[in-house]
Amino acid sequence: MITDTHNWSTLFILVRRDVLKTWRESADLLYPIMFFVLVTILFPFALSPETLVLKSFAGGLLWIAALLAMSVSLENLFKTDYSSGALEAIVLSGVPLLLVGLAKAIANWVLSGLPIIILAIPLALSLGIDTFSLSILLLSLTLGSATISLIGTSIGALSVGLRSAGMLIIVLALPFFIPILIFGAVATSNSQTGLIPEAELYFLAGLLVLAVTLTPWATASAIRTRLG
Amino acid sequence: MFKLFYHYSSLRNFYFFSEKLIPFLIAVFLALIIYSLYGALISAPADYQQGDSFRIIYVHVPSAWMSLLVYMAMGLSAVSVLVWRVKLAEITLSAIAPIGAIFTLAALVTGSIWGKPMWGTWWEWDARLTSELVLLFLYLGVIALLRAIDDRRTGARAASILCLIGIVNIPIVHYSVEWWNTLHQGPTVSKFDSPSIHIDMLIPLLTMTVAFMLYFIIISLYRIRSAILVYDKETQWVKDLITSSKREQI
Amino acid sequence: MPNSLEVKNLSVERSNRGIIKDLSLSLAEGHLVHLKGANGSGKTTFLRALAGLIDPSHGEIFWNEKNINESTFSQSNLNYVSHSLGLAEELTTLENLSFLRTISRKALNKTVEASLETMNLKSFQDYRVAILSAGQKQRASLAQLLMFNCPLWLLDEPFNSLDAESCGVIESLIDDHMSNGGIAIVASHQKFQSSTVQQVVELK
Amino acid sequence: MAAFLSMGGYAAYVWSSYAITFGIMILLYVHTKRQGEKHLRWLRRRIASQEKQK
Repeated sequence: MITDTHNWSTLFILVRRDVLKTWRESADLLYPIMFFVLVTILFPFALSPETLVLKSFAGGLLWIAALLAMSVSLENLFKTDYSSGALEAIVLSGVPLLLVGLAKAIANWVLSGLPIIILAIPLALSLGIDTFSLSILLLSLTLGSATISLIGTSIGALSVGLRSAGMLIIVLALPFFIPILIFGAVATSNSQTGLIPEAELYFLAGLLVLAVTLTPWATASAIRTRLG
Repeated sequence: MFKLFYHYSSLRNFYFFSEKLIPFLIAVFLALIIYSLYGALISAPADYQQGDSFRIIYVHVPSAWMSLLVYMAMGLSAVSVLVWRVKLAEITLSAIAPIGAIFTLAALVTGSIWGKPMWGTWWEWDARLTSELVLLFLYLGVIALLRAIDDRRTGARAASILCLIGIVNIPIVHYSVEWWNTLHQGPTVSKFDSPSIHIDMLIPLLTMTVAFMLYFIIISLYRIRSAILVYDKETQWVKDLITSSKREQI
Repeated sequence: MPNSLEVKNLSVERSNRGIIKDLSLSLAEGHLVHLKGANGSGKTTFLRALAGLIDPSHGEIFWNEKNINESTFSQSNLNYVSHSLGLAEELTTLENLSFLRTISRKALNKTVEASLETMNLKSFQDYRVAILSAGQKQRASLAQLLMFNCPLWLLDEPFNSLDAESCGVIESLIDDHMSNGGIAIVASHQKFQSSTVQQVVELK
Repeated sequence: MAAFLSMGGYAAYVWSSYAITFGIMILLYVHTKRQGEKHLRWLRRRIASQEKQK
């Protein structure tokens, strides 16, 4: 069903629209980025400025900051579309909702996952991570952030339009992000000791494949449920 | 036509069917709970290592098993809500979620109390306890979502989706916590599987678990029955039932 | 096979309150329904149930003898213009409508430019929806009626915030739709002229 | 009897675990029953008021 060309072009159009929409309202773009940098900066104040200390925690710190920053961006994935009725118009246009779910996740990843990965480079270096484990961190962040976007979009669709949806999404989603955090942080800290953490990266890739196959269905039925 | 018939009759039938079932369940439950308590506290021999503190296993392990069992039951009703649109399943899901949360809480508290004599700390990042903690948050998530949505039917359907995502997530959390635990603390046998459990110790554990299951069924029947009355408040059979009997409780 | 819409003792509950109770209706080609009722009497809920957005708690809706709540049913037969207009505020009118037109699975009719022309919104084409007036937004959303070729029209308060001239445009649109065998259900407080006889349905 | 109560020196841990587990279960039972009665009263009042309107 997803394979025929009309669907691929629809997917591309849906993603382009979401990115364009958020790009116009650029304030939303800044929140995940600023949040990511700010949380990472907090750690040296809290722990200690010496790079030796920070180095040992660097992987975990960056992963926690990235995870929280992406959770923050989940709320307004559907919020404006839901209130303006655009989501309803998309549903009524007969486009398969699986595509809408997937497109929203991709758009969220592009708008919050990608900038966080790019920003992780200077931040990681400032925390004293060497180049080899930086590459592992970036690889694990790429895989992990995509999974976070996919699962986060489903949870975001479930709680769209509810009171304090922002907080609800974070409370609902964090338990699902724990495995991603575990494998991401462990991969980075292992790589700092010289090990090549294939196992953790394989797991992250496995989680991503699982998320890609299952979450669009969950997002689709969440949209149909919340509109009903 | 079948769907219509199936919907109308199932709630009414279930209500009167469960009415006959409850007294029987209560009787068996009371008998079992007394027998299990006797077994757990008196007849089971003390553990040669942990002494009498191991008797906490008789509340901790059944609660932990029940917390998983209830989540599986919620998963089952979630599937029947989303796939077969069964009204009874919508009511069941919202009714049993708090029961599961209660069992998870009991398992966590007893687990940490049991940890104190063994490891000297109230909380030990043991793989099983940590997975139980995450399970508690899955329950609280489902309950929070149910509370956040006013419309009961949309709420049940949204909670079903969240529950199914949770079902897929439980083995992943369990395995990743196990992986993370062995990584940081080395592969030790989990503190809770005492290697060879003596037959006299095992019997009360099983009967206690069955007693907990009966407890779960009885409480969920009560909750489902009252939800059915509220759900079908417009229908004639509910009106007759309410006005006819002077019954004080369900 | 002429299109037909059949509603069999539909009742819908929203946030645990019975909104629509045991409503039955059957419409064939050329039927125009004027849905009346006080606020909160369930006009919008009824239209959303017909559009397949809401699951009825009792009763069923059939379009050409097929139950619309079966999952295989796609809503490509209907044009539903709700009072939440479905236009993203950040995008321009043209971007919104051409987006909806390209992804839609419905039979296409006029182009976006032509539809906007009829709604005399041509000059506001590249304005962001956020800065349009309520009447202009309403007309932009109603342009969807021209862009797609759907037998069933479900219009929720199409006339509010429209000036007299625009009301005339919409009324003539409805007349054309009815003349070539469409079905329409219009929920509105105001009376509106139409060539075909209006079947009035009052919701309590 | 005293030996039984002392639970081989772990009295505090064993009895508190049992008390908490069964305590929570009893609390849930009481809450559920009270909730049932509340619903029943609400339904009775509702039907009574509907009767009056007719």
